[in-house]
Amino acid sequence: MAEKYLMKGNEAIAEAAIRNGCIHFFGYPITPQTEVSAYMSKVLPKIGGTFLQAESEIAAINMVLGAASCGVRAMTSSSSPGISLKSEGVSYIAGSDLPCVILNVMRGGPGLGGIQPSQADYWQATKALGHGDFQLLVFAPATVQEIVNLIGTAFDLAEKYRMPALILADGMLGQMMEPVEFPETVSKPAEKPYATTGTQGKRKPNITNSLYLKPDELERTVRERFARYDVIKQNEVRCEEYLTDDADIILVAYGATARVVRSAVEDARACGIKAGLIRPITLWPFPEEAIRKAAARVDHMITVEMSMGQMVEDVRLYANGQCDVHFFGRTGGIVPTPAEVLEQIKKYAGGAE
Amino acid sequence: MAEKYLMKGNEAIAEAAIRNGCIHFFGYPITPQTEVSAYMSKVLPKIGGTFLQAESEIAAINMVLGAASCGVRAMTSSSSPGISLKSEGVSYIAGSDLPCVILNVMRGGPGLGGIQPSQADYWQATKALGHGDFQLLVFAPATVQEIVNLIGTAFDLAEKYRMPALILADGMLGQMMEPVEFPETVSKPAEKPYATTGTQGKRKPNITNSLYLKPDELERTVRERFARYDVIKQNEVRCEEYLTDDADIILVAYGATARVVRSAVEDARACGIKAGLIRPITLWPFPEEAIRKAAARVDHMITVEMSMGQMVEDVRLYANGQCDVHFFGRTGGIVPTPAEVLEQIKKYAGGAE
Amino acid sequence: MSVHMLIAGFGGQGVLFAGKIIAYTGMIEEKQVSWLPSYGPEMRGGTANCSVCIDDKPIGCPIVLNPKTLMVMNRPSYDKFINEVQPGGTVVLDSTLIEADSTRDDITVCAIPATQMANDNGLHGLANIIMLGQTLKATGFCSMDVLKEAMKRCIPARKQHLLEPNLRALQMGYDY
Amino acid sequence: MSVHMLIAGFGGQGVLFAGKIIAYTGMIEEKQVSWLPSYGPEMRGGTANCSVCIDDKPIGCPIVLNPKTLMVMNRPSYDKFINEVQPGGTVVLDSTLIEADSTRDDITVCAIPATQMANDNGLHGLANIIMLGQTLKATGFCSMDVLKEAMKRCIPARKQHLLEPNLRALQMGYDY
Amino acid sequence: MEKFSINYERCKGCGLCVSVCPKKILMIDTARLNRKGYNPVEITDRAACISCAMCATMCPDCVITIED
Amino acid sequence: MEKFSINYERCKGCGLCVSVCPKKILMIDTARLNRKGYNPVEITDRAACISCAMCATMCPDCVITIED
Amino acid sequence: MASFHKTNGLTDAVFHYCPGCTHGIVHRLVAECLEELGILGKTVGIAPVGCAVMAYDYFNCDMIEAPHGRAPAVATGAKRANPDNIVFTYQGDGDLAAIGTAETVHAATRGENITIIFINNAIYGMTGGQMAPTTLPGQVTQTTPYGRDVTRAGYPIRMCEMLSTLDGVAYAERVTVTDVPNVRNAKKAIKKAFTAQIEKKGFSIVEVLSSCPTNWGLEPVEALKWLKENMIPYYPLGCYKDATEKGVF
Amino acid sequence: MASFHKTNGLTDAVFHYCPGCTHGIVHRLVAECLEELGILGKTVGIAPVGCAVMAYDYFNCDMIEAPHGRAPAVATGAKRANPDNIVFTYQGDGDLAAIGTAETVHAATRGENITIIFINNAIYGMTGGQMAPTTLPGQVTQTTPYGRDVTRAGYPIRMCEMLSTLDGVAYAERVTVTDVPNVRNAKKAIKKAFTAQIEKKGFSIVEVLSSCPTNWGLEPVEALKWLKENMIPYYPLGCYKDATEKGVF
Ligand SMILES: Cc1ncc(C[n+]2csc(CCOP(=O)(O)OP(=O)(O)O)c2C)c(N)n1
Ligand SMILES: Cc1ncc(C[n+]2csc(CCOP(=O)(O)OP(=O)(O)O)c2C)c(N)n1
Ligand code: SF4
Ligand code: SF4
Ligand code: SF4
Ligand code: SF4
Repeated sequence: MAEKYLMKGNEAIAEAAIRNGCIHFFGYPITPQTEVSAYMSKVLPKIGGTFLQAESEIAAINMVLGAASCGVRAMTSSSSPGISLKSEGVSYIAGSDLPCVILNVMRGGPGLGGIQPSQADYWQATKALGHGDFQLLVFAPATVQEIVNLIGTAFDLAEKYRMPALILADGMLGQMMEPVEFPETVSKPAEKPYATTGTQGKRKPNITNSLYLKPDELERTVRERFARYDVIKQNEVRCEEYLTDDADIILVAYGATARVVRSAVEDARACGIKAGLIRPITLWPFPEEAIRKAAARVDHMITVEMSMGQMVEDVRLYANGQCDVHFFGRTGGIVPTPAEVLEQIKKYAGGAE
Repeated sequence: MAEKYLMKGNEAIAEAAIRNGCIHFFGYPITPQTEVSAYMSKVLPKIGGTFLQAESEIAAINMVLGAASCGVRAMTSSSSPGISLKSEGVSYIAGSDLPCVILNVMRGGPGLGGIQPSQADYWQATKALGHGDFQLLVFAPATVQEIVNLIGTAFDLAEKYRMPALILADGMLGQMMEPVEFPETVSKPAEKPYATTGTQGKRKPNITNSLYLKPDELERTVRERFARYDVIKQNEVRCEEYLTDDADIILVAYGATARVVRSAVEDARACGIKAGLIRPITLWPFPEEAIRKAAARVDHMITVEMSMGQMVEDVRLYANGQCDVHFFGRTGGIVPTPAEVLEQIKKYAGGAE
Repeated sequence: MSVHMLIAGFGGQGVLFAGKIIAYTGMIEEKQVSWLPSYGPEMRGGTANCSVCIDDKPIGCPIVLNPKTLMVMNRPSYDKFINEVQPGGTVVLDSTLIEADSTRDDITVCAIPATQMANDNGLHGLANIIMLGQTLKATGFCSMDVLKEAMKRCIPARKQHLLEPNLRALQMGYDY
Repeated sequence: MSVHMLIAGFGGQGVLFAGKIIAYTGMIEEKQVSWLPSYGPEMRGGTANCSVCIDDKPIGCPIVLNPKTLMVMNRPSYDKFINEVQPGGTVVLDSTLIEADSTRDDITVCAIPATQMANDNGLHGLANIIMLGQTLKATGFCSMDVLKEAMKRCIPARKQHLLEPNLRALQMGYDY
Repeated sequence: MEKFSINYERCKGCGLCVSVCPKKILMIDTARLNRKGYNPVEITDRAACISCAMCATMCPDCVITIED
Repeated sequence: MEKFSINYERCKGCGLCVSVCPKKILMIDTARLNRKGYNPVEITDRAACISCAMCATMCPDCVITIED
Repeated sequence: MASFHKTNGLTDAVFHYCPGCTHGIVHRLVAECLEELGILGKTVGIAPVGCAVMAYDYFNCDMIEAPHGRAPAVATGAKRANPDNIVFTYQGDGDLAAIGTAETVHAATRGENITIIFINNAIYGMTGGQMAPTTLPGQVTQTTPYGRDVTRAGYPIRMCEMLSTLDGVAYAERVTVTDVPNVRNAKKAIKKAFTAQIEKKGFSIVEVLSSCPTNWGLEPVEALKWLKENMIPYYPLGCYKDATEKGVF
Repeated sequence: MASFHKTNGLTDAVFHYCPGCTHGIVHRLVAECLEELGILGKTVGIAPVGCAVMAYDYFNCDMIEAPHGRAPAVATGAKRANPDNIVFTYQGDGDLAAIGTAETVHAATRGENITIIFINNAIYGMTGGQMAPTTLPGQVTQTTPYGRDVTRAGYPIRMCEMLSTLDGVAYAERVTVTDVPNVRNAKKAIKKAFTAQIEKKGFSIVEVLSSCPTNWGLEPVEALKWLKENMIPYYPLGCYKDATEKGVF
């Protein structure tokens, strides 16, 4: 068995990315994810990679664009305000059909907000990290080990479908230490015939571009991209269900919040309430089917988030009126407690005990 | 009656803003909204206002932040890629509870995209123009006259609720000329006791800020803001219904697209199909109630957008499974034609004629 | 009478301005009006066009895809739009620049050597206005008085000396 | 045995490091482990704390709000957390810096003058480790051997000369 | 092959070549219109061309080719 | 009022004042800990203070007040 | 013989800065200047994102907290809204010379009539000690763990030198606060900068070489010594531009 | 006597530029240099947002279209990914000196081993003639309809002068293309810049004073005259920095 390390989420991300062939990292400091850069800056210069502290988040995402266009695995990392600054760049990378991985270790907002954990960038991540029609692959790990396991997948899928992948974590996951193992088998950068690495006089120039002045051409590229998105929706949904089989009430939560909810579900079971948990691991593609099925079976679902209610709209969308979908959230950096969640469960479970 | 002018949408916006007391404008050129700046640069220096071409969209939105904090009506304008760059600043303005007006004359995306009309920034505008929990007032005019009429309202509500307002237009509205009248009664900037205009030694310092390092304080400010949002949802929804009373099939569309759909609805009526149109004028707050009621009455609704389908999710959310909600869209700068929309109506209206 | 017109040519030939004058006639007659330019990234050269609609009821889509009237001043635009004209519609073309070779027999084609006429008569750059005169004659979309009034309003105060040659060009196109 | 501990003090007193050693004991015993620091904007000064959980089943929420064990090294933290300790829980405090005045009688309080002891014994900056020894004694959350092993793993190779004083401090805290 | 040749369809009639020709043998041909709607350049006296390539050096559109 | 006074609770014990005092009459009082956990500064010989305000000029935390 | 009281330009709030951090000294100098020039009541200050983010709690005048690097743009908006207000920004090197480079350069070239107090401590303080644009060659930081390698991480920027090439700049001076004479000199420069603004001369900037004992890993007194020995040779003190005498605006 | 053929460094696509726009001349010069230096096959060019946005259709090498102003950052990513590639950006004044100021300054100060071709035409061409950071005082543009008023809109930036203060810059020269001798000189400078990159000397930039006849409202030949008479006095031609002889990197 592989060795176990006690590592911060932020450090584990960095190590896992490097092991999966990402040796080009462009970052800009921001709490609570500075350890990612710190780790990269220690390792990459020693193995012939690039650690570059950019002048800004905007420069960093555009360096990623340049590096990704040239065929290497490239990554950047930030936290909420810094991610907002990357919007234009992310839209360009998506519009240029380039793969890369972006990490958002979310903190409280809006504005400068605070530096404690948050999940209030769900909408931004899943619907509009930039202008125009496009999507990102969005992964929401809940443990340090899961972060490690997902990084390779994120790069692989980003390359397979030629689109950016976003790891949506939060300050708690980034800062906490848990034991992790690094899988022996790692993923390898794919061949990229489209990469701008110089023609060597042997082929026509490769062009990375997102400009299409003729509307029908632009529409065609967008539709081609959405055709790929449809394949992804079919094949790449990841979601964990916990005790949902016999559940009377189902909770939906992702990331760090899902840990709290899991505890609350166990507490509820201990009180005799048959609660269950759906934990989306991919936020896009969203586990529509899991929600649809659950909504058909129970009367109440509760979405718990560290926000004022964002994913809950997607849950309602796919529940489609089949059951009541409630929301419980804390925001501004406050992590909900298992006790608070249990209270909500009790409220809707109809006085079991 | 007031005089009529034949004006481009972009010019009418500028003139209307000035008439409504906005004499501080900070912009950066981008097609298809350059005429806003051009107009402002002609008029404002003559009336003691500020026209400033900033070094970037980011600088422009932050100049707006500074000016708004100092109590004046301030505005900026851009188009899709430039709006993405404003994300962080918009989130700060929202988090600082400042009023301002932002104009997005949408063009095709993602990335550099194209310069023809689009509505693919709906999600960005209504859910995530920046990180964190916050909303913007979002207005979607459909005619040049409506732009003019809404500007004063946008400033008034922005000041009343202390939040940014976004005018979501598109290249077609910005570039087309229509006759407009400017209402005699204009709105006036509100008193702003919170403005940072110097203490004059007479009061405690005013502070404009969005940083709250204590999570409970940050949560409190966010909840206070959302309490205001609830009031807005009650009182400020604007929406036009056209021939919905007896309709068998209801279309939902906003902005320039609503014009096309209106023509299609008339064509459908001419073919004996009882079609109707719901046209949200505020996209946030969204006309939930209108959708809910309509969904309860008809079997089919069709949302038409210049995108791959964004508002349709809100329509489905509030239809809540009560009827089928279909989508028809063109993207990349293509404006749907009345004929295309009519075809869709016929498809779902069940062979009337 | 309702107008549903497409005006097309090279950038620089004044097609947008001609369209604007037509739109103004609708204003004067207190009708619903829309004018929409095509706008491209090329600053000069390339083709330009605009859609003009005038109607009694609110104008839905302001893009004219199938014009009732096409006023066209270059070959690429002629090729692009000739088959989009509504059956029964009218095409007014500048025969100095376009050799009309369409085989459509369901439309009326008025050819006028506008550029030539402009050059010959010291009306440099006013081929668009000559075309406009001809278009008025061919379709009668408004009265000559209204069109003249519209033209006056479209020429800014400091350029009023240009009114006379414009009016002359208009008449010349009408009389051709 | 499961651990559910909060370790708090001033920044600079080494509370995060002490927590990390405890977390390592769980690793060694192949249990589920989590370590979560509170992180603030102040670089130095201010209070710091960390939550450590060790359990047989996966750890849900890693934030310890109501610790079974509180190890506390300054007055503000004592004031903040003393009433959060679970009934039946244990508080280990540095009596050099904290005058314990809680009236709670449902918890066990172990006072140890750790800072004083460190200063007196040439173990500058190792009050945290002395505290750790006392905490082990008071709660027996693992064996002394495992704790020593954990400590070894936490001290980086190039700082192995620090191991000896650390082990000494640990024993001293345990023996107090 | 001609020592001096003009690709008329690429020419935009800007006149930069005309302005630098030391022999003054280039002119804009206002009688002609290429497919893009421009009046292209024309050489008035081929024999007088000294192949200095000044015109080609100034031409922004790679219209002129000179064979030596 | 004292001509030299220290606001002990504001002091962070950084020692900048100590380093600039020309009379060498300031020291960090390691025996004392203020509420923030710092060892504050102390004056060892009040009488020797010449009110030069060098200490106050260097203090980043407005700890020292000098009355003239 | 001198008396010394905390200026009314500061509130009573205790600074959150680390022990011996020179941010505190510079805050006081700015506040004293505002008070002494009698402009406190009409001043609007702009706080950066950086260790000085909470400057809004310390200065006894109206304050705006700006996004990271954008303080000069926020200041521009504030000044244009009310040109009679005195507007200043207080920014660190990451804020001003990295993410905010464009905003700084353009406020300067516009000759925006504002004052910038620029704290150059050769490191990112608040985020825990990463490389700044002004970090010295060879200097160890969290993101240059082997010392800043100029072939990978580039050379430090000298802002005063760079900005002095711009016509809009009325006054640019570099000072430090390593000892009492330098503190007094720094105050003079800050006062001159505000005076330039009062007299509508245009853009003024005072760069203050400062210490970050915490992230440099040095005791406060040692830190000032390090600053003197290492930073000053790279960033020479002095006035880089002074167009305040000329009536250029 | 000379022969003249279109270089293989350009594709056969017809430029979309306006008649007489000097973008075309500079494109050709860059392409000729790439071909003559034998580096076409290993070059990656970065197109800006501006009139030259479609440069990716014209240069006969791999190309990346960058967001407005971010070409130097994109180039940095490309160069770091494959340091053996030759990487250049081609940018207008709005792109490079307004929105992209930070990216330009930081690529320069990092001594990023790339080449920037900077087209200074004193205006925003593509968007229809708005003021650029380099617009001359008094110059009329769409957004300075009464002429650039330096008290409101600030002073033009001289980029070569500003960037020359940075240690990372190996080579900075300003040239123009108003006539045949200047075109030849411009080519020399461009070749020198690429040679500096080949020899890993660091950051090189060639600023080319160019014309925008369309938005200046002048005929192409007149435009070049205006450039000579108005721009050159404000932006003196010449080499501002040349560290290519020294083995600095
Ligand atoms: C957009 C954005 N990026 C990054 C950060 C994180 N951040 C906070 S302060 C800071 C840098 C502070 O360094 P400096 O400006 O040198 O000031 P100092 O702390 O040294 O006084 C950074 C990068 C942020 N808050 N927002
Ligand atoms: C983020 C963003 N902002 C603005 C624009 C609009 N825009 C396109 S080109 C351009 C400026 C072009 O000027 P310049 O760089 O001087 O190049 P030129 O066109 O003169 O060659 C602008 C502002 C854009 N595409 N993206
Ligand atoms: S310079 Fe070139 S494009 Fe211009 S007229 Fe001469 S040949 Fe034609
Ligand atoms: S300088 Fe100030 S804070 Fe530092 S020790 Fe002296 S009095 Fe205390
Ligand atoms: S981290 Fe550095 S700059 Fe920040 S307060 Fe501490 S010493 Fe000062
Ligand atoms: S607009 Fe100006 S810069 Fe752009 S192609 Fe035309 S002449 Fe050249």
